[in-house]
Amino acid sequence: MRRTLALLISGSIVALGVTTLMLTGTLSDAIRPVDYTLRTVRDTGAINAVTAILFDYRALDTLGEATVIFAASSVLAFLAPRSSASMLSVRLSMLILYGIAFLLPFIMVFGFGTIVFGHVSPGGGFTGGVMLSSSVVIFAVVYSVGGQQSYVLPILVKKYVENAAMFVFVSLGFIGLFSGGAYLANALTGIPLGEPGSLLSGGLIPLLNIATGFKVGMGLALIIISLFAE
Amino acid sequence: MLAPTILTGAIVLTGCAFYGLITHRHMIRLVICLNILDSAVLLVIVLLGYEPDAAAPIVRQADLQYVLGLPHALSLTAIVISACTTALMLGYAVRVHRLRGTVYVDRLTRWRG
Amino acid sequence: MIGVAAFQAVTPFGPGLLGLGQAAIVDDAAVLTAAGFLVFCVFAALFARESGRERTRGRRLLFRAGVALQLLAATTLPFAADLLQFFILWELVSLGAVAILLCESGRLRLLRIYLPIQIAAAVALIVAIALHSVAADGLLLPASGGLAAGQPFALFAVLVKAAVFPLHIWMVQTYPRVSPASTVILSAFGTKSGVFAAYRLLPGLAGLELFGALSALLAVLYALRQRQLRPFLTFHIASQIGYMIAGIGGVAAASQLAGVYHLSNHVMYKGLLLMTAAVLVRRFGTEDMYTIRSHGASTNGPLFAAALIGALAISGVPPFNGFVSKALLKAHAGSAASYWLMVAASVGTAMSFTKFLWLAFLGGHIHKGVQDEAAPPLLKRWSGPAELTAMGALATLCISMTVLPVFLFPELQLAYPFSRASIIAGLWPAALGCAGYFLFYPQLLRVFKLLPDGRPAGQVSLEFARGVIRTMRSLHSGDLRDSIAWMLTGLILVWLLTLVL
Amino acid sequence: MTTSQFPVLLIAIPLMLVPVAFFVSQAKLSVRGFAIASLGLVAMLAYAPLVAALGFGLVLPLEARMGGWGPELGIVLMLDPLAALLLPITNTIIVLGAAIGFPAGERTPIPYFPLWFLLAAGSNGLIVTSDLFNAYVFLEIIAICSHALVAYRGDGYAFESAFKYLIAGLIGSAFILWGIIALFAATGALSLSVIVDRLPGAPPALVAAGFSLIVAGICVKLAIVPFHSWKPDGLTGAPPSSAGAISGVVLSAVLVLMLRVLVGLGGIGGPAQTLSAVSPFPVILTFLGAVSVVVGHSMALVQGRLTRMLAYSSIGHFGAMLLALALVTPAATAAVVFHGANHAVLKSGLFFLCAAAATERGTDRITGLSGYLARRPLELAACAILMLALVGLPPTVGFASKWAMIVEVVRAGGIVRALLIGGGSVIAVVYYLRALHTMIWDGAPRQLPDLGDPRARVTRLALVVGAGYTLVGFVGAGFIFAVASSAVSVLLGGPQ
Repeated sequence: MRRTLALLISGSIVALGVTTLMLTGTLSDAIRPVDYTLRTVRDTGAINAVTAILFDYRALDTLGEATVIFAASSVLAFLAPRSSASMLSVRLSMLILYGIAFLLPFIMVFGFGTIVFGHVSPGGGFTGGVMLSSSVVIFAVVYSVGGQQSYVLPILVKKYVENAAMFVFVSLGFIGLFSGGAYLANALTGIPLGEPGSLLSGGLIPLLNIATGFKVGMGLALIIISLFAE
Repeated sequence: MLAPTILTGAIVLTGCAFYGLITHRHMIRLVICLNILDSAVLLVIVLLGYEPDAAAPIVRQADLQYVLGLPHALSLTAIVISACTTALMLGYAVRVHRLRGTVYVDRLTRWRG
Repeated sequence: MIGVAAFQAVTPFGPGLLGLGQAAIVDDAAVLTAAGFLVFCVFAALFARESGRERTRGRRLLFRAGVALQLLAATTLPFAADLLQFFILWELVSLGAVAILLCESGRLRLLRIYLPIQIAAAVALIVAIALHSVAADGLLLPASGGLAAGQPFALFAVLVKAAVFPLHIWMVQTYPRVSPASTVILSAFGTKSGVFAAYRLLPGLAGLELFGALSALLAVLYALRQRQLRPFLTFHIASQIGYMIAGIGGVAAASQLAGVYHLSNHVMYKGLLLMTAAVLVRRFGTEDMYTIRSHGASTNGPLFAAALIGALAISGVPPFNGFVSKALLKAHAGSAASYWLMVAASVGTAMSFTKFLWLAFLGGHIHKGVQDEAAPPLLKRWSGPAELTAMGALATLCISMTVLPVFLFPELQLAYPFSRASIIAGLWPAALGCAGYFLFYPQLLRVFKLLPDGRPAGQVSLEFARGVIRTMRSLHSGDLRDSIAWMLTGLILVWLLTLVL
Repeated sequence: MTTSQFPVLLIAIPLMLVPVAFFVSQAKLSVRGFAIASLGLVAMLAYAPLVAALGFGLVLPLEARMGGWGPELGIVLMLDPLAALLLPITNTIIVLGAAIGFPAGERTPIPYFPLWFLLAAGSNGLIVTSDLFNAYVFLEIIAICSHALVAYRGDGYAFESAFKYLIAGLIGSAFILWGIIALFAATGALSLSVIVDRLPGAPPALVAAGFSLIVAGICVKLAIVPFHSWKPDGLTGAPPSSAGAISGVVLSAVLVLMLRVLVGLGGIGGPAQTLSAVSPFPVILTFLGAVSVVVGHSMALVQGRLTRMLAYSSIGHFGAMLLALALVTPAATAAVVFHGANHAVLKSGLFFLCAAAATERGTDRITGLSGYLARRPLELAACAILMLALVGLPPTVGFASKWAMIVEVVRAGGIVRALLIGGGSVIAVVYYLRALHTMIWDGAPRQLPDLGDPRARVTRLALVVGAGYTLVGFVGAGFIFAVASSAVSVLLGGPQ
């Protein structure tokens, strides 16, 4: 009964969607969105168009999604009991333990690099942040949540970093408001955009990248560690 | 044509997610279905910016054909939001399981009418 | 057509009643109705004379006055051409009914139901008449086509007065609660005046046909559930009125005339059935079919014959008058839906009269789930000679009135109602109903429990609202998946409407 | 810094306050005092545009271009009269809700005040944004905060409510996201002002799909029948103060989004009439609204718990608003805005009262609250005034807005709609009177209120504010209606 009903309902939604698709034809008839790619360099100094959109044109969205991560991490940290559960019941072999210990710094460095070079190469605050958090998570998986919390980054430190990053992000927006006439403004503030393609380019974008990277990294780490602890 | 096929696939994926949302009673499965739903939207968003034989939008040469950047930025935002809400749902599900002793939504029904 | 002038003479006051001085409408329908009322009233009075002996002297006078008033008003009403005259005659019919009700023991309770309803109908009718007089600039009823304006009000008045199914509750509340002889009298005039008013004021109104057919079926379902004799027959009045309204709502003039013909037939066979019921009630002291059953009434041959003829006539079995008029109604049905609704109602009618005969006369078995009751002591008397005469005359009419279509529908030339196809079409629903009673009645009883009761309208609507809210509550199951399903259904709805509109 | 950048302060300041509150808590200072003071500051900021526009001649649609980019490239925030009317209301509700719901005595839940900050940021953002994707992001922020506020009491039922609420809310968000993407695919733009220009040349089927998905998603968020059944369940396990804030703030913010999408984009009416010559949305909204009025009010009639009764009654009220909205006349739309603003105040006020009562009695069952109001004249008066206003009886602002709605509906020819709205009010009289009767006369009055609890004082303040608005608003109804009318006329002019 329920299955038949479900089949009917989802089937009609699929039918409606496909009908819309067929009525629309190929999307080439539709109006194409603005092509940011060619004006990115001129407007922002960053050569990675995706990063430029995320941290300049639509930076408010990014602020919003960073807020979502923040909210989720603080709610989950509240939900999780403060227990130090081990992720795996069997101890891993020494080879893995040492191997991971060897790899972890590289993962972190790679993460930092992705954040810092986000405006000139593929990557950005989010990607790099996820890498950072993954290093924390790998540590927790291999060496138990408790060990991770006591040795690498205690929860409080993570929260400090996350809050500080959020503060920095919002404050960077205010720079634009006070000196450029618009919140989250970049080129308008008078900050030199630098030579496109070099590390010191893109005005405020690298700074926002770094703030976001820390925030995402710590936020996701908090979320995942909290879920482990559950 | 690539695009209509994948778009149809995304719509069918949505249908699958809806089917699962109505039939499954395990909370984790509901969460997975919502994830599938989000993935279908993400597929469409990414597809909107896709062009055959275009480069990734990192502008090193002015005369090259690049993929549109905006859908990528949107999908990145949507992915993050989807991940966060998934984590939240899982957290609530675990708490409900711990406090109410069941993982089935139809056993939860305390309030009728 | 037939002897219009003769009937003009017979009609007590003649067409120019009350000095309003408008030319009367004298057509087949009016003559048929007036003649039916007149003939029926003669025999009904004969029946009531013997049956109503227990009344005191003063009451008897009031009763006779009421019967006379109803007869005079009802026989004149069909000829009225002036709307004001029409309205006054309509009111006089009600007034006669009030006089009859005043002779009964529970008169206050009866009038509390009867009067407000009649007053509401009268107010609606006068509003309709006022609207028509403004639109048509005069009080004269057009010879054909009905009112020019104010149809909604007239419709309400007619549906209430004629006791069409959802508005029939007042009838069920009053008719079975008076003495048996009064039921026979009351059943003829009041509601039938309403039906005739529908013929005059709203012939061929859009949607009326389907509505009438539907109400015929629904009322039969209610009737099928009854075990008390007179409530059972009263619900059947509502059902038969549904047929008449369906005919009058038809576009063709022949269909409307067939509705009136069914009216006249109905007066005969329903009078006959109510008379047998009156005798049974008096003899056994109870209305309950299941109690009467334990005695078996078939020992009285004439009574059984009368009941059988009435039952066959109302079930539309050839060659009785009910068959002919029902065949005509079905032949002129405007849509397949109303045709099949009428057929279904015929099946239900046949089924319920099978039950009536089987239980009350043949002492048949009782289905499971029905309680048998201890029988009260019997009274000695069956029917007296005057009563038997009246019943015999009506039974004769039930057969002889089958020739009337020859005069009413000359173009049919007797072909239609008596063709083989139409006889089969009349027989199979009856046979189906008869068989259905023996096969499915217990299952049907369970279905009937779902129907709302025939209680006063306020209570019924309260029950309805409660049922709606109960349904809504059960839909809010608290299951998350159900709410998701509802959301998706809503999405489909919105999307579909956006695409379609 | 220019005046036009003002709207962003309403988003950025609450966001900025979140880390500041964290640092304050780490410095062992009183988070509670800090948080309430700063939320109050935000609320005062929210009053500023309305006051400035009325008293100091501020020209209202304030257009804040984020990063200096126009609607084609970036995100533009619009503070139009609609936002100026609703912002003070939502922000006041947030301050009062945060103060009332603060769990005294228990261990302070860590994210409690940050959630209110984020709720303020999210709802302000949703009210002022004119970019669809940005609206989606803010919608998600609101969703996460409100679910967490539903859950924060921390028992199994609270989490059950939160889980149901979250799943339903996310399905709504998914609908909205699909719709936004469909509109984006059709027009290549995300900003409402650009979309409205490009709609005529867009593929109609895709536009229709986008609109219907967005409308369906908004209906999920507004709990319109048949999208509604999560709402009573989602609010039952919640602390009533959170439920009040959610009813007041979230519903108002989503109503603004609905008006922006439907009226602003020409989905119903509007000079642009961009969708088509005959838009299908009046029919759809009429249908949904009629069903909502009937189901909402009649289900409220049979509820045994006060929160569920209020939740169902909200469904009925929004149904009435949809009925009026579907008439497409500017005056009716203005009446809807007026009623939406009133509904937020009145419903939150009753929820706050319910919160106080439920805290004292430990239950929100109406029978369990018998005699609660007997020796509390202030609460009694406020409760009676608020209920009168929700029913729509004079001398209250609820009467003014409902009357405006009915008059405009009748003027536009919708007699049946007016009867439905009026019939809903008649049912509402029955259930509110029953609840009021039980809370005044049934049962013996128990102990008197404990004035030592700061939350009780805040609740009284909230009730005084709500009842005061209800009475003063009745006198100034014409004034509020004028603001709503100008809001609608700006909206109909299309986003600039």
